[in-house]
Amino acid sequence: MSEDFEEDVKFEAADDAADVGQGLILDISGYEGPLHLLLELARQQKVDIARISILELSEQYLSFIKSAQDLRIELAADYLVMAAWLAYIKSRLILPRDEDETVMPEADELAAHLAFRLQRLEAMRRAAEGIMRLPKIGQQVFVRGNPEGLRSRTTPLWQANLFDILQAYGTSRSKAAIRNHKVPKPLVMSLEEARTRLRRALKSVSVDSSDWTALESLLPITEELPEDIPKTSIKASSLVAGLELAKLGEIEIRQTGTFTPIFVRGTEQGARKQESEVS
Amino acid sequence: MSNNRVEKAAAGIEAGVVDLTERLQQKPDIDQELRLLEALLFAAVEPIDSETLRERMPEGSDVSALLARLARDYTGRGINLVHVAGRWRFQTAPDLEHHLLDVKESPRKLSRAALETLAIIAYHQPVTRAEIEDVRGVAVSRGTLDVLMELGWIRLRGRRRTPGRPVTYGTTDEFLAHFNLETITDLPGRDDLKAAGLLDPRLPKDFEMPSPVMPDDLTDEEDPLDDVDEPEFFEDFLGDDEEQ
Amino acid sequence: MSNNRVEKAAAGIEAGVVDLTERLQQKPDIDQELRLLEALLFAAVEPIDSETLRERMPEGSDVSALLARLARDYTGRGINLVHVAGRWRFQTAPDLEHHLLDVKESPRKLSRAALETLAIIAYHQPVTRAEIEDVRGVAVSRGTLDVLMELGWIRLRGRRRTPGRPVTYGTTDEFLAHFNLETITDLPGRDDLKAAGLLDPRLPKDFEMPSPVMPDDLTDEEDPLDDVDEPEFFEDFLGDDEEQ
Repeated sequence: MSEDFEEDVKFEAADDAADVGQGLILDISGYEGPLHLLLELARQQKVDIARISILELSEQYLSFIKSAQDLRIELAADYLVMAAWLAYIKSRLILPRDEDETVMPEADELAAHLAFRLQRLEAMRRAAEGIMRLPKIGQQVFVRGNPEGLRSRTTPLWQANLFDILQAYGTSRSKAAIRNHKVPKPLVMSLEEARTRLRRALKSVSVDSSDWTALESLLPITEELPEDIPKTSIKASSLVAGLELAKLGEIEIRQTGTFTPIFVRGTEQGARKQESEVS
Repeated sequence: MSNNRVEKAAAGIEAGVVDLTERLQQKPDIDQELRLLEALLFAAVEPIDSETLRERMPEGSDVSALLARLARDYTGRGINLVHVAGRWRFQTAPDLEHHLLDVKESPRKLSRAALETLAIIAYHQPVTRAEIEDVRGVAVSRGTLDVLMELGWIRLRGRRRTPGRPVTYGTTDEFLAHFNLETITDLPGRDDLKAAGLLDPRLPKDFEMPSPVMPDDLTDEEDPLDDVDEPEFFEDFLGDDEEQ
Repeated sequence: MSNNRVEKAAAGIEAGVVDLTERLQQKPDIDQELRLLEALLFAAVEPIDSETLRERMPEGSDVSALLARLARDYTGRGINLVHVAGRWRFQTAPDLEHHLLDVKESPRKLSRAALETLAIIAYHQPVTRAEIEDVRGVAVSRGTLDVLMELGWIRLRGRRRTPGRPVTYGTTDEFLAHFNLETITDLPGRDDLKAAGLLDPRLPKDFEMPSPVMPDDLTDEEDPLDDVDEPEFFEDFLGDDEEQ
């Protein structure tokens, strides 16, 4: 069955079609399928739908299909299937009854079946109209326009079983007892170390430590150190150590401009101090 | 020993006094309960069933009696307390319809296909798609069912216990609430249609008449929907759900 | 087949529609204008000013008088007619507002921190917060203790007779009842826990676990809680109590 007949079909469309009267309406798109067309034709018999003559209905339907075909209106297959079926019923119904007793009840039954289906469809249409005439929300009766609403809030209902507690206890205590409190040494050069190394380096580069030497060249290289101390830490600690020594008067430190190399040289005071320390 | 007896008696007196005091304190404040019920029903966005009301009302409230009294209080007023789809709600009196054009919604135009399908589902439920198609004589398009589904008026109920296990359709409480029906048996003319044999989904010769009921639970002939070993289910309906 | 069963059924449908419509109709009990005003205010999506109401009401209605009467009708009820910023609206009585909020409980697993804290309190009681933190190796948040307190599983017992006089915690009878323990000594000991694989087998030999006790009375090392000459007490706990 084709879906072409499905949507956008209103009651009004069918009613309008019916109003046109006895003449066959060839706009079959007004009907959803053969059953709806048959129902429409039956309504045009203007008798109680329970008393419609299937024979008469069959004739109407067949002539409808014929004229549609004459007008080269494309008919969905199910219209033609229905036509064939009605033609068969019609032929059985008009056969003289006393010819073959065994065949006739079958035709009657088929006709009754069709009549029933038409009646059932008609009943459902009326029922649909009835439902739609009931008082509806937003149409005939109205609910509160701006209800405050009933809110729900959930609060947690905490749950635990004994095993949870024991497991938590075991894990917690195991962790605490085994926990190693050795704090890993941070990978930095300590100020103390930097100071010692800087002093030593200054002493070793020149006998006359009053020559300016680049601080950079005095730095220990990473490989000299027991741990993998990053260069930036060595540089930073050494600079701070240098500033500290300069403050103590042991060295002088200078830089000619931003980002230019930093130079250091020993002072007499520094030399004396070192000597006194050595002796 | 006698000492013990005296103590026991004293305890008994004590218990009696506590009992009486409690009872006096618990004397239900009907007006207060009625006020609360009224507020709950007013504030609710959807109709509420008595069970929910009972949960939200103070313990021991006679909700049925309070509902009856509230309904009586509002009889003949501009707003009424009504019972729809087994739930309670306030709504405006129907005769005032014409004065409330401000809030009137534009009527939803349903196609003939949708209207007929709705009626068939309402009166024949639980009903399969094939049965709807048998009544209408045409295929039911997915779009028609979708429209009704989107309105919240029909729902998938389960699967019929027949070969192919087709899905069954039924109406929702929302449908009842929208059309002011208390139960599905209130459908207009339902008994007459049934008596006339017009609710028979099958051929007229085998007059097995299913009664159109809208049980929340599945009928004997239905299986629940969530049937994972039915691949067609996913093909057929999951895709559609996604489209919505 | 009955002769005109469709017509009969149709008549039934018609009767049903009329019936259902009439069921909603009630004989007006109060002044028609008052009913309309009531319905207008009820169905309105937002508060309405008197001017708009005058437009909606039948000509010649004394809207002010009607509003006054309606407001009086609803005084003391669950819903009230209120006048806010020049507009009128129905609203639920303010004193009932908190009843419109339904608090539901949803089961949830206790956090790891809470479980550990509870276990340590159970085994080590009477125990101070600092001692719990010492065993756990991590700080114990106030929230964790609050949750356990709210559950009624732990309680404040007293104050330890040490500098700073810290509060001691212990488990309650409710704790025993909830975890199906007859006495606190039913808690499994070190060997049981080890056998159950709940203690790390690498634990040092000198690892000690207390045998749990739950004395009802204060121990020799504890002072009662209600110790007014301890200013911290008020700062520390009174606020918390109020939260509960």
